[in-house]
Amino acid sequence: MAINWFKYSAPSSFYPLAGKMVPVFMTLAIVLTLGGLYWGFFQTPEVLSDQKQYYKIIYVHVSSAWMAMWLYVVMVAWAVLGLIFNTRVSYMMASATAVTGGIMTAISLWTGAFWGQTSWGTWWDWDPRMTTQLILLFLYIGYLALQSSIEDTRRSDRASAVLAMVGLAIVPVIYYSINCPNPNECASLHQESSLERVESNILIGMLVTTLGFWMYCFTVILMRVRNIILRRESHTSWVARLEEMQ
Amino acid sequence: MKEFFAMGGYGFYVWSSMGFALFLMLLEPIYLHMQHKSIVKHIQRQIRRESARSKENQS
Amino acid sequence: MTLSVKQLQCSRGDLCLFQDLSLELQAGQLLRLEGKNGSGKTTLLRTLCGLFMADEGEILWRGESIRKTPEVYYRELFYLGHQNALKLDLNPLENLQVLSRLVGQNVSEEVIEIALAKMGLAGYEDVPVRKLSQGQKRRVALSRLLINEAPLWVLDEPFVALDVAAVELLQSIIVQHVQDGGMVILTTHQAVPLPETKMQRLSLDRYV
Amino acid sequence: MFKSFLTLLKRDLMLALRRKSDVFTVLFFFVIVISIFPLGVGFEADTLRKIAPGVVWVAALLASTLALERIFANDFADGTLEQMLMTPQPLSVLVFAKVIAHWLLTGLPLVLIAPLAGLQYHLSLPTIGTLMLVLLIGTPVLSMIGAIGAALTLGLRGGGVLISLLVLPLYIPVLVYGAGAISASMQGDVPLQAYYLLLSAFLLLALVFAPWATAAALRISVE
Repeated sequence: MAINWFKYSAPSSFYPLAGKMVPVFMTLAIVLTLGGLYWGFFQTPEVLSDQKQYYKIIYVHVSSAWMAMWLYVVMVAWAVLGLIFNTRVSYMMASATAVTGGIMTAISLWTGAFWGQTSWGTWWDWDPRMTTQLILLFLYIGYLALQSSIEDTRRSDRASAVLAMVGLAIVPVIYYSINCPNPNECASLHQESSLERVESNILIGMLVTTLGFWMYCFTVILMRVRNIILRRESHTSWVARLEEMQ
Repeated sequence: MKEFFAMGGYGFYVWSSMGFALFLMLLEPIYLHMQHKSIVKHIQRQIRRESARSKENQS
Repeated sequence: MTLSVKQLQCSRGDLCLFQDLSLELQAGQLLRLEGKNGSGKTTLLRTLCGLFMADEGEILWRGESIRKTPEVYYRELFYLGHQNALKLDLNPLENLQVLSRLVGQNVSEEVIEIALAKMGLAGYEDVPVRKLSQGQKRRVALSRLLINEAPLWVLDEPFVALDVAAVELLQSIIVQHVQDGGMVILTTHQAVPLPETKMQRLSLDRYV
Repeated sequence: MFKSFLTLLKRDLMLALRRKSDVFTVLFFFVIVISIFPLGVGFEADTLRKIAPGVVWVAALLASTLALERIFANDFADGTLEQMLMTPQPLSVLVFAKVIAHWLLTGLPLVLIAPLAGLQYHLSLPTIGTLMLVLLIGTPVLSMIGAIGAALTLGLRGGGVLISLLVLPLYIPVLVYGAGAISASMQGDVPLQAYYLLLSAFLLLALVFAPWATAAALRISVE
């Protein structure tokens, strides 16, 4: 049973499919996110003494940070698919992903600042990972700015795809250059990531919340891509025949 | 309940950071839903305009 | 030496300009493209030059797709669009030298001067193009027709903004090129005095 | 292939010489930006020395983005760019020629004027040497990557600002190690080899990939 992916590459068949998937992902998003947060807030034993209550910020901070980075890769993947197969839906998915990616980066920076204020006492202290998030936000903004400044959808899709690819190629170099600005005594690149030293219950809370964020991103991206499809295909006959339009 | 919100004195930080994030994540689907509705209305009007114009051409 | 186009389909944004358009052009033939404004004539010409990417279809030159071996195709193609492709700060001589060398032809100054003279620009060889009139600029651009050795010419509205003398001159150049076994694809409202056997017409209104 | 590379390079340099003002605007912008900082930050030698690497590099970044729009804009406007897309030579070779010409006209002058900035900021002679060498390796990378932005934003209104928005984040590695090398050379005994190697690695990567990406972007924009 070879799944015919190309059947869904046409906007007319992708639109109803996305419509059916949105409620599914939305319920999953609500269940997982609230479940993760509930687990993190109530089920974790008071391992840390009372005054360390602020660690609960990391659930949202870490989940949104991971999503911010993952969505950039997903965006470039859709862009590359679009360039190779020249399917319009892939380009639409790329631009839909970009907006949510930008929002996730903004959330991660916002919660990161609060996290910084509570644990290090400063709202912003140029921590390598946070700085990379900031630059990732600039890349998202650059992508969206380029896309909105080109009227011709065909050119804006493909031009922003090229920009996204160039961005992805340079992001690791940026991360490396921020992580060890002085190559002579470059600190161990791999700072202890937030996973190792975290107590297992908190870890579970974090992973479940991240899964919830994944579902949330699918929901929002699919909703946005449906809007994009409608706007771009408003003159086509299959849109006129949609039952919503009667 | 009160100490739940106090969050060991860090209530302000925890809730404003989480609050804003979850609020934003709530806002986005609602905004998209409204956007969807307005696009549908726009297309319906467009269909009516075109069908009206095609009737004129025939008559 | 043939140019064949198979099931070509092009669209601008979401509007499909033409679909499954096929044509075959042999040596010594001229193809006139007709169609009302906005019917995609320029898009078709640019697609034939590889500047625009078609949604579907193939363009073969000497049996090879122009996507696979562009260097062979571009050595034998000459495209003249609405723009003159001239740098205003350079004089005609420098402009023509640069453009011919870019395509890999080594053209001596005398050949260029003869071509410019034939186009009625004798004496203007070292005047910066910025100082020339619109008609003269167009003549400098058209003088490239006399210099280049490409067998296939793609001309987009070549007769626009030309005075009567220039129109006749251009007509004779095109006719001469076709009779020498060259191939020309052009869009124009002007008549081109060629026998029907050497002429093909294609109206884009039929391919929407 | 090499002949058309030289033809285009010679043509661009000839064009620039006929219109000298364009060359100097970028240079003066660089000098002005550098000279303004002391007025804002104060004139003590040690503060100036401390901020010199960052100021010089940020000024170089801004000057380069300022000049990027002109690489393809004129050719796009008068139709020569289309002719370049239809040559037997690979487009990336022609793009490479144009970027080198752009660098010679905007990047190299920055390197030559850098000692002036060094003196303004009380830098010692060896540090000025490092400054020039690092700028020499770094500015071509700025032109190479910037050309991608210029090709993507071809013919867009408000293209100039958009280019810097797209391209400045991509300059960060060059900025970090460029400025880092200069401040390291000020501490005297610190080995600078690692900085030069990294910057040269960026240069090689840019030389290989940037023209190809710019060519792809041009084909999309000229369509």
